[in-house]
Amino acid sequence: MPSDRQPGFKELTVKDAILEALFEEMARDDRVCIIGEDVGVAGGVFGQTKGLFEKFGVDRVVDTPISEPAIFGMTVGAAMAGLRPVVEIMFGDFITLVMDQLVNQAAKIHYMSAGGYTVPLVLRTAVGVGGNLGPQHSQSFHAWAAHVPGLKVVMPQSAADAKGMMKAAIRDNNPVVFIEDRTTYNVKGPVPDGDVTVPLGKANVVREGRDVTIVAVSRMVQIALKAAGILAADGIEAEVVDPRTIMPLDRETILASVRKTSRALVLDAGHMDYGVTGEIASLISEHAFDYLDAPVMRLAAPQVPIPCNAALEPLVVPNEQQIVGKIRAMLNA
Amino acid sequence: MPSDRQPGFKELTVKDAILEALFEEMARDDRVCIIGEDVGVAGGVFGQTKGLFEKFGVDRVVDTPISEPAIFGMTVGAAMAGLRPVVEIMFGDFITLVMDQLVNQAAKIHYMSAGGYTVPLVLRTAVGVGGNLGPQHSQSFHAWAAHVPGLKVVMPQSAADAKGMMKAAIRDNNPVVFIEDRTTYNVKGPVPDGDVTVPLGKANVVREGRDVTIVAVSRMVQIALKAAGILAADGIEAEVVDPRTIMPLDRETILASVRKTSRALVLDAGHMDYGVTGEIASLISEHAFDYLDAPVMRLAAPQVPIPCNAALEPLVVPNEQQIVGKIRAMLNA
Amino acid sequence: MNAKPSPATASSEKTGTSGRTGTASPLALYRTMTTIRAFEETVQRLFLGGHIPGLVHLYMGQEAVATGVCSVLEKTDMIGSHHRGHGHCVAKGGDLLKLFAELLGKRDGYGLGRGGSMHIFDPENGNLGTTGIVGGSVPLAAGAALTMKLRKTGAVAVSFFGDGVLNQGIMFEAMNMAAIWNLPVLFVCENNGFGEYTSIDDVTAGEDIADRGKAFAIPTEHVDGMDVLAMQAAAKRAVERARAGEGPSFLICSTWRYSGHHIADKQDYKEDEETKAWRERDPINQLARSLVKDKAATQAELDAVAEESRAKVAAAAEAARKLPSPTADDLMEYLYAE
Amino acid sequence: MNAKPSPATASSEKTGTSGRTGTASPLALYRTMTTIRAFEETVQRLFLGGHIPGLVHLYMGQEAVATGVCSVLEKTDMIGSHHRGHGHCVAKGGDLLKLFAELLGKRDGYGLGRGGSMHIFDPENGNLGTTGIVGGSVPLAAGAALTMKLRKTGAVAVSFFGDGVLNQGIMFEAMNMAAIWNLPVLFVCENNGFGEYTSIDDVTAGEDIADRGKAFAIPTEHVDGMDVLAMQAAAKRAVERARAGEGPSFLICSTWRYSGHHIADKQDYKEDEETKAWRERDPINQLARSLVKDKAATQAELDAVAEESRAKVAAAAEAARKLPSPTADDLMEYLYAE
Ligand SMILES: Cc1ncc(C[n+]2csc(CCOP(=O)(O)OP(=O)(O)O)c2C)c(N)n1
Ligand SMILES: Cc1ncc(C[n+]2csc(CCOP(=O)(O)OP(=O)(O)O)c2C)c(N)n1
Ligand SMILES: [Mg+2]
Ligand SMILES: [Mg+2]
Repeated sequence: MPSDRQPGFKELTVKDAILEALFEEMARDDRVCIIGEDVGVAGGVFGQTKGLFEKFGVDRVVDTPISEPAIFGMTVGAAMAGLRPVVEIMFGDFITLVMDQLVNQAAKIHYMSAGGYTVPLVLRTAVGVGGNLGPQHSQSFHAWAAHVPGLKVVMPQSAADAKGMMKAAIRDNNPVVFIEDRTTYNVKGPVPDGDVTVPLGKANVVREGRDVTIVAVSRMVQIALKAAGILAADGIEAEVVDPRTIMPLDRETILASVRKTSRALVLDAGHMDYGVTGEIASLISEHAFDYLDAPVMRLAAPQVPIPCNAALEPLVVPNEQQIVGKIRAMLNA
Repeated sequence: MPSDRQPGFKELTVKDAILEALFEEMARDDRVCIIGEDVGVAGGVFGQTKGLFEKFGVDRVVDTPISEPAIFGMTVGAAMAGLRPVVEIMFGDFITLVMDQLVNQAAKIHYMSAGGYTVPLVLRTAVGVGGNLGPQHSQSFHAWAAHVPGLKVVMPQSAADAKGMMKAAIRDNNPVVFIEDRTTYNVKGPVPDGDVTVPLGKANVVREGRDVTIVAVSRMVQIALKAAGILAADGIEAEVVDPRTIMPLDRETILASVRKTSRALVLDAGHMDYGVTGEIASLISEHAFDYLDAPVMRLAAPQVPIPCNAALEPLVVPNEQQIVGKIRAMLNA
Repeated sequence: MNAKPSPATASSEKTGTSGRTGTASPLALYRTMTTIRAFEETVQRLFLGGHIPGLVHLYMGQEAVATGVCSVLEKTDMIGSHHRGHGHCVAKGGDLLKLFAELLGKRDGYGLGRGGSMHIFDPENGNLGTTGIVGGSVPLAAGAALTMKLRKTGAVAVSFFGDGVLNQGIMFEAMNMAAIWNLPVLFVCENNGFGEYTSIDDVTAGEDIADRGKAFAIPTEHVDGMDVLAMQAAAKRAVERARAGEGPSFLICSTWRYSGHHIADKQDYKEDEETKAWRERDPINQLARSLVKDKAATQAELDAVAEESRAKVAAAAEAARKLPSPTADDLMEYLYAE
Repeated sequence: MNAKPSPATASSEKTGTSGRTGTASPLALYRTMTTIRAFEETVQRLFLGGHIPGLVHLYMGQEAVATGVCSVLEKTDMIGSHHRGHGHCVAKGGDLLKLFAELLGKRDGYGLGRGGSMHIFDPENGNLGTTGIVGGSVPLAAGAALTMKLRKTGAVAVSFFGDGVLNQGIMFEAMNMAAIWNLPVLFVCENNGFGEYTSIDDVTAGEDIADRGKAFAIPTEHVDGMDVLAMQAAAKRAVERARAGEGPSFLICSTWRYSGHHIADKQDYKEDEETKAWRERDPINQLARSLVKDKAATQAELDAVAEESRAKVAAAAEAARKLPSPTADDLMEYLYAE
């Protein structure tokens, strides 16, 4: 969100907002390069890098073989040597292939070298449940990345945040895992003109309310807002907090909200067990203990592979009815 | 723990207890094979497979190249075709190399094939902080594995559990991630004679107490018991619950304990953020909400790479003093 | 590398059936290929009609590869397929009704209708599955071969993969282990010249794909992937070697994906002329011409077989469409094995 | 594969210095090698005395590889090292005091004493680090070369790795990308015949390691890794090619780890005779003999150099031991970059 200045806005989809960030950052800093499978000539399998190759050429937009481990590993080395790569791993399911280089190298090289090297790279990847892409094209392991010291993990959901945080991620001197929920790609929103970054590590209260706090990650923000609309009709005012960055997590904004509302529901589109909701819920339960009027509740994808089936796929995405149900139960407790 | 029968016991180290399980299971079922780097002729880098090669030969104990992704992937295919492999990934840090095959194949093949295939394999790996092995030989990603639907994740800490659960893991028809804290390898304990399995998915109350529940994973159990000893001198009786299996988690045993004690501290040797403690703490906070006299607290490794330094390494392992401090704070709250 | 296959340089038209007998007769090969073709055409129609969810990649044009290789396999032999895998499923004996049911998301499909095109498993016929991970099934097939070797079952395993896999590390690792352990496995690369929208030549180093096999001293052959008889003969040699304990083989098959990367692909990056030239070498027509020329069959006989194939496929598709979808109760089924 | 290096078949003793001039003089090479040797002997003593924590793998016996290659590199060129990496650190210009400090866990070490033997980074000298992950630094070096190519810096990168890496998939992937993009990178395999306790021949398929380079059409040479002049000459050719934009090279260097896998290794699996035979071909003695024979130096001059090396090393170790350890305040430092 724009702060002090009052620029104009334009409507962009999340996908185009990120693309605009890439155009701008590549123009600003010629060390910024795009690396990945079919990101160049083809413009990305979602059109997410369209036009970059034509504008910046083969030395800035690099089409790779299908070699995820080394693609990513090489961007780590490239970053150590002075490049600022944005490396794309096409689907979040495939970051399983790069965890060694992500965890054992990228995340710790700054630490192990006592600041001698920095690893300024952005690993972008598309996640999300939708379109029946099935068990190997729908997973999101953002909880894994957030568990690893030394990484930053960014999960924007609005067009403005997507653009501003991609710009901030590219300028950040740390490895940033930038997780795009592809079900938000065509969601439109106002994006401020000009060179506006959104700082990493700052949550955003996207809706104010007094009765309950919904902490919602990425796409879940949009579903939380729908639920809040339903609840408002009953006079229940939900506050919706979007952490935007899950590592580092802006605990203070979350806790401040819960201390005000005394109730919290945590939402994530990843799997429930040992995922993001447990961390945030336990933080709230510990640090807002004396304020809580009801147990902190959670909704996330159930512990099951994502089926490739139109009848079953919706069952693994928390929906507004479930949210409303949980919150009603909380308020009646 | 032995149940109905009353066999004799013998003292074994955790390492030897697991080795005994391997000897027994390989003798019982000739589909059980050991696969990994230096597990054969060399007997394992920790001596953890010593003698198996000599006893069972080259068709049952397979030394591999250094090729973790395909080693593990091949054991998945081997298991689908009828083998029951125990595959070793030498250090837990290296399971980062096999996450694709673990998550995208092993964990979901039974589900995706609607029961057509089973993947009966045990992935064993050594984790743990100690001996200054440094940032790339001390990590444990058990939280990652537990986040993935379709896997079981076992973390024994006593010799009897280590043996009994390795036997159970080998007989299980699912992919089981068997995580051995190498700092427990030389810890001795009584192991029942004979063919005694310890069921997966059952927690164990290793110490009874009325004042506070300590849920401690793997090695942390041993540190929790020390802390409990210190507290007992002050008349504080801690109950120590060892989940033993973190997926599936025996929630009932944990919750029953907390409903009795009204206080809980959750301990894990993995990193704190988005790790195991968040999941267990949030479960307790939600499902024992009305029983809690204090916020559920957590102790785990801080969010930092494990340093290779004798002065610093101990700082990343929760110790009995920290446990005692947290519990005193809880009781005074 | 200069490895994008060219229709002009392939050797096939001269190929006759003589001197090369596989397990299945040429007419059986014709039947299988026309079944796969009819299957894929039907899938395409159903997909464009909105009946098939998810990502679908068609095997049209590559029929000779799966057909030729599977024609020399036993039921107990195992195959690993990939994302463009319907052809393998059919050729390895898959049930057409269950295949359509799976693609259509019906409960009677191979995976309760929860897997779809990229996750079809057929244990009864030794199919280790199609997969959504490029390169993902290579170690599965090699691992199955490890079981076959250690347990002395006498079976062999086949790993089918696209040219895109030639740069995935796990392929090299699996080839190395197959070679040192002398595993009964065939690595079958279906080189259709592209991985998604990228030409093999832009991303694949080396003078010859065969050098990747040579690095591990694996017997390696280039095979005309549009010539089912050549495929069958090459596979037969490799399978015999494997069964005789002589270890892995690597077959590099030049072929073409008629319908582009995925079913909705507009294929801007492929020259039409090129595809036209490949269609001249269509594996089904080619086999037909060769059989008629050799007087092994009349055109009328062949037409009858093709018609039977189409009819069988149509009936299966029709029946599958009427089957019920899974319900919420099916969501959690088979998460864990007993 | 039959690739365990043999001291008998290596070609070195005939090698003179004539016709092969590198950047560094033979005497400078002698100085570097004796420094590494003294360094490693000192590390061994300190480790056995309980002063060095963690896992330590010594470079003794392999000095010619790091020394020969680094002798033709500029300060701005970059190298990726591995778990047996002290030799590379020294040869690339690392500060002895900081190196000892790091190994001893002192705050003045390259990584605040928090990295230890397997995690030493020296950005000033272009050292991308030793690493605890077998194969882990291969893509780092190749990636640095990608930066050099894209940014036209004129620098080159070197990836040092052991024979154990020859079966890690990521090596193949990185070689492929280096080849298709013509990156200025040298892949330098230090073949000491073993990965931990396993012989290369038991786990590495193929007739010749060079075929792994050939698969990607990367110019590949076998080099006598006990002959520093041969190493220097081969590296010089490769670096010149890289700087001229002619892409990657692959050097396969036969060598021997005198002290086994790690510092406490009893080496039951290595025949004593074999190690003895290798010691006859010790790279330091060999260079000395060759220089004396060619009258390029007298034995007395060489002894003086070796003595200087030992003295420098001893002084650095001594000084490092007196340095302070990090404190709790240092634990969280440099977790994130600003
Ligand atoms: C590990 C992984 N990386 C990337 C993808 C995305 N992807 C799907 S198909 C494909 C191209 C595969 O090419 P090839 O192996 O030649 O098979 P073809 O489609 O030509 O039959 C890619 C890159 C994937 N599914 N898995
Ligand atoms: C990914 C990974 N797998 C396994 C290991 C354990 N390990 C450490 S050194 C080593 C052997 C390496 O052999 P080689 O590359 O030949 O180097 P050398 O020790 O002979 O110098 C192994 C397997 C590791 N550190 N990293
Ligand atoms: Mg292809
Ligand atoms: Mg070696």
